Amino acid sequence: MNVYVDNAATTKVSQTALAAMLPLFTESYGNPSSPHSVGQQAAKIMLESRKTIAEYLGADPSEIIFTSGGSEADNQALVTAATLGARKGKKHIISTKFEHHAILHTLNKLEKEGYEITLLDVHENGVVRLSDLEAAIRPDTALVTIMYANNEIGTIQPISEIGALCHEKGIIFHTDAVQAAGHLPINVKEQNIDMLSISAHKFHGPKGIGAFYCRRGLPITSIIEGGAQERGKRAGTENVPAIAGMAAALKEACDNMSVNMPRVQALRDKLIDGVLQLPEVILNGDREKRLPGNVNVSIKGIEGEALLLMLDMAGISASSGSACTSGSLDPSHVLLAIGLIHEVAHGSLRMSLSEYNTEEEVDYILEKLPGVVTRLRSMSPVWKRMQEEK
Amino acid sequence: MNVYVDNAATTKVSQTALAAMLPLFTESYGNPSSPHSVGQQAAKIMLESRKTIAEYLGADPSEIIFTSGGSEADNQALVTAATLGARKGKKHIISTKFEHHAILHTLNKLEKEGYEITLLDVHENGVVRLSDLEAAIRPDTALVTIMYANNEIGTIQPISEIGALCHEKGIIFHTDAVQAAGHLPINVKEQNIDMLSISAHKFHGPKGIGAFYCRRGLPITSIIEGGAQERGKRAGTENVPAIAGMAAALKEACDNMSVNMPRVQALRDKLIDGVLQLPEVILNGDREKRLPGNVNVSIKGIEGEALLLMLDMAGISASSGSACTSGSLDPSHVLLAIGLIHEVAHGSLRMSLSEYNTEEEVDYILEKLPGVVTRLRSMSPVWKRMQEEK
Amino acid sequence: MLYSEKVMDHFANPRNVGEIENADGVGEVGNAKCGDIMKIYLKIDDGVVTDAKFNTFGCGAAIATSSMATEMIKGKTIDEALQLTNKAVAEALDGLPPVKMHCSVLAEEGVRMAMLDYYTRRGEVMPEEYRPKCDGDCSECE
Amino acid sequence: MLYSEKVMDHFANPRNVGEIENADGVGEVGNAKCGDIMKIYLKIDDGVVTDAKFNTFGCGAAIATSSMATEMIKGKTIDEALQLTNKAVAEALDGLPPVKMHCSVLAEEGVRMAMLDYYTRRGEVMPEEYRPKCDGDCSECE
Ligand SMILES: Cc1ncc(COP(=O)(O)O)c(C=O)c1O
Ligand SMILES: Cc1ncc(COP(=O)(O)O)c(C=O)c1O
Repeated sequence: MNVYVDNAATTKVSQTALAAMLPLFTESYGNPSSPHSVGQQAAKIMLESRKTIAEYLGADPSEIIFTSGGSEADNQALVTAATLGARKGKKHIISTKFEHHAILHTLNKLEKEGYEITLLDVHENGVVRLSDLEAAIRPDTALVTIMYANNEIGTIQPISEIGALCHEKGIIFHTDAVQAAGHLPINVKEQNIDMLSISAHKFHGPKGIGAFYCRRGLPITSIIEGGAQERGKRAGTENVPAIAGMAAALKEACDNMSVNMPRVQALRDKLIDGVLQLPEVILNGDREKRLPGNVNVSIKGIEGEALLLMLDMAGISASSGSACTSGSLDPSHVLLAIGLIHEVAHGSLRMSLSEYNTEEEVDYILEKLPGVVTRLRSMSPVWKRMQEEK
Repeated sequence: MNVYVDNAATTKVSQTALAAMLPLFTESYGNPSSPHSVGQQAAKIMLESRKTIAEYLGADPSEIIFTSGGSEADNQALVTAATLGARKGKKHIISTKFEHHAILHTLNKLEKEGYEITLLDVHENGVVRLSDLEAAIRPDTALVTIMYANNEIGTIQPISEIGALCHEKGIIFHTDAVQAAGHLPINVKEQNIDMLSISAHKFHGPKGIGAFYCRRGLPITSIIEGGAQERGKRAGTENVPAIAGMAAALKEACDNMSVNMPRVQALRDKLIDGVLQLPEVILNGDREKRLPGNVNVSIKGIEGEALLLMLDMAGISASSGSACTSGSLDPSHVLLAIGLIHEVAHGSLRMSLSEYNTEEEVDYILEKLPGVVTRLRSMSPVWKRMQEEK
Repeated sequence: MLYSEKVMDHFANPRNVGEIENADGVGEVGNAKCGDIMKIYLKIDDGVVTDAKFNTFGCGAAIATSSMATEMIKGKTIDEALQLTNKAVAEALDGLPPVKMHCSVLAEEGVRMAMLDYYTRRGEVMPEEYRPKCDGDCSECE
Repeated sequence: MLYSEKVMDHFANPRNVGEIENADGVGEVGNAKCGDIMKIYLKIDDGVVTDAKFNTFGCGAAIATSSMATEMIKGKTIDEALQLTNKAVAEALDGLPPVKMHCSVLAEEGVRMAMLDYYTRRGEVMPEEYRPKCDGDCSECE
């Protein structure tokens, strides 16, 4: 049996999204900037896609810029907000310790350029506290950027409340909604969001395409200069097939959310309950404020990459915050941010479900996992020491 | 009959490229950073694609960075070279007046940041003169960026010679090869190229993917921060399907170049000769040093957009450097750079052929074009005045 | 599509193309530098526009607005014809893309320029409010 | 694939997993902070490694190199075993990804650490050149 539970890393492209893309490779393949009909067919599809995406985010089509993915959208949002802030002499930015690297590394760059960065704690449960945010806000705060849902531990942040607080103080609020889009309801107007990033391949759309929502009235800084595409805010021939695929995927995900969400959540809960039956396993991240598909546990005494490889041999594709999966020295900054010690962080296992997973698959995981854990623990000096210390 | 002769704007995706992409949407859809087999399948395909692309450019796989297209590659190349220059106190950059906007607008940005820019003349024939370049080089010149072949008038620049001159003077040489790749032979080592940009959709690959070749030893500045993809030089989940499509398309184009080039060139020459039969039509750009598929003429007394629309009604998709196609006031900076006056530039027509075009199609164009020209001229006050003035 | 069906119809089958021999008023606006020149010919009998023709160098929208504007003023009194606005021309064409709205301005100005010629030839003074506001050289405006 | 078939074989079917009761030398390298701990057990009779076993907490490469290193020293003399290099372990596994080379270093050091214990227990001095260079705490190196 092959079970793919790494949907937070990337997803399979849906048949609907693929069907939207296919004719654009070899039929309506024109450049949307071309005035002839082959080009204008592409332009029309792009326009409709923009409308669809705007609609499902609660935005206006003119507020959507297509990017090459979530990372580019995050970069552009932060650079845009930083530029706007600097014009008013505001050079302080608030974020959290467990943002995606597309945010954290861009903040590093801005720090080198003279911005001051405050990273909020996310506490043991992986949820930002409004009181912490309130305390961190300064008169020169230009931007608050806090992710909608975390990619590793799946915790959902109080976005509307954060947005309301920012607006009260006249601060731009950006949220990295890469893990949320297509999985949780989004409405930028109702949720007081000024800027938002999404990436299609996280909701069964294609890779290499994302969107940057930027509220009207906030002048956008372009990070890729050139042609006049995207109203001069993002140069480069538009990736029309991918744009159409993203729109189709977002529509499909949102239209089916009311059905998928409870179903995926039930699978998730079954999986969490099952895994927590194993001794010395802890759940990472808040149990309730959690993406419908996210399971993240630390399995003490074993190392994540070895666990992944053994699961892979059993046909199960999962993920880990272990340093060993990335070849770096430190395990995931997210797991450290919620206070895990290194050895426990190394033993983390993320299984991210989507609507494509079945109960049968969850049962299969729960059947295979205990043996793998026992096997690795049986050769682990760390596990043996833990047992002896008892 | 439908005749697509706007291949310089974008091309139809080849069946080979599409076939390379398809399994990656729904089968090997993993994230290449994931250690499990679904991810590693994708990683393997990415590695092979990188090798293929490197091979066909005469580069090493480690010298290839995947980007979202030609514009991003151009931006990254210029920012990288500028950063390297600044470290040595060199802040002068030489380019030409008729580069693509991805180059010119990035140079504008660098100019605002304190770099000095010299734009070389391209003369009447649209070809840079080495003596002009030599005269422009200063002790503080950090970078020369000159396109391999122009996108509007198709003129080919003396790349190897430019590269040799730059290397003699210790200057980094970048070439925007977006229009050349897949159509002209490229070998970065033999041609003394330090940096090069390509974009897949110009050679029957997919949109939204390009490559930035950067010679080993030149530290790359990243313009999209985030994850450790592309050795930390370009963040974002890799667009594996598009990467595989680009590799397949480049391989196909290069493997068939010796057959396609003379064939396309013959079609081009027939089309040029045919169009020049019409009265008051001039060829823009050097007749010899010219992309195999590029035809660019100015048809006096008529305006380009109207011409395009009428051709479109006859099933012919072409392009124009007229301002009216872009909604701007000035016609193409390329046509102005080769010395055309505004009214003549407005009447330009670009027909860019690819190996997908046939002689039948060229005949069809030559059959339809004269009537369209006559029709538009018959209602043109400019044409009437020209006739009266004779 | 870039243009509405109406625009495409008036572009593909433009009405009133040509010149009027012994026109009572001729006006030219725009310039080739900007890419649009419109020349309007009027025949006026007893204060009524009995014929209108045009010659245009320009984009699809320029040709379509010339066609529509001449069509709209034919049979109208001078006063009615002078009240033709660029908005009305654009609306009659089911709208124009924003970047092409200047073509409808050109059409309005073209008609007025021809009317100015008509007034001038007769030694009359054209009402101030209807005088052409520009000669269609967009680079002066934008 | 991330790993060679050889690595995957030694990971999936590791040789010599376990402990040796009354081992003649035991060495532990690495630390859980870095994500790798290797514990090597040696049985040495008449200057020959008659048995070697390991326990490892770590990634696939850490387990595979433990397996391979213990396999390679079994039946060897002490001198031969001490000459085991991380390169030899990596080569025997048909190579390791660059980011995983430290695992082979860990294996080399693990064997030496166990040998050091053997020397120490016997009151002998281990040849300087074979002494473990580090305790496998990578954060001190990189
Ligand atoms: C010469 C040249 N450079 C750069 C580009 C930009 O490539 P892309 O649109 O793929 O970003 C193009 C095409 O648009 C081009 O023709
Ligand atoms: C929360 C979050 N932000 C940003 C990104 C970056 O998206 P992409 O890889 O599509 O650039 C990801 C995924 O990689 C993510 O999970």
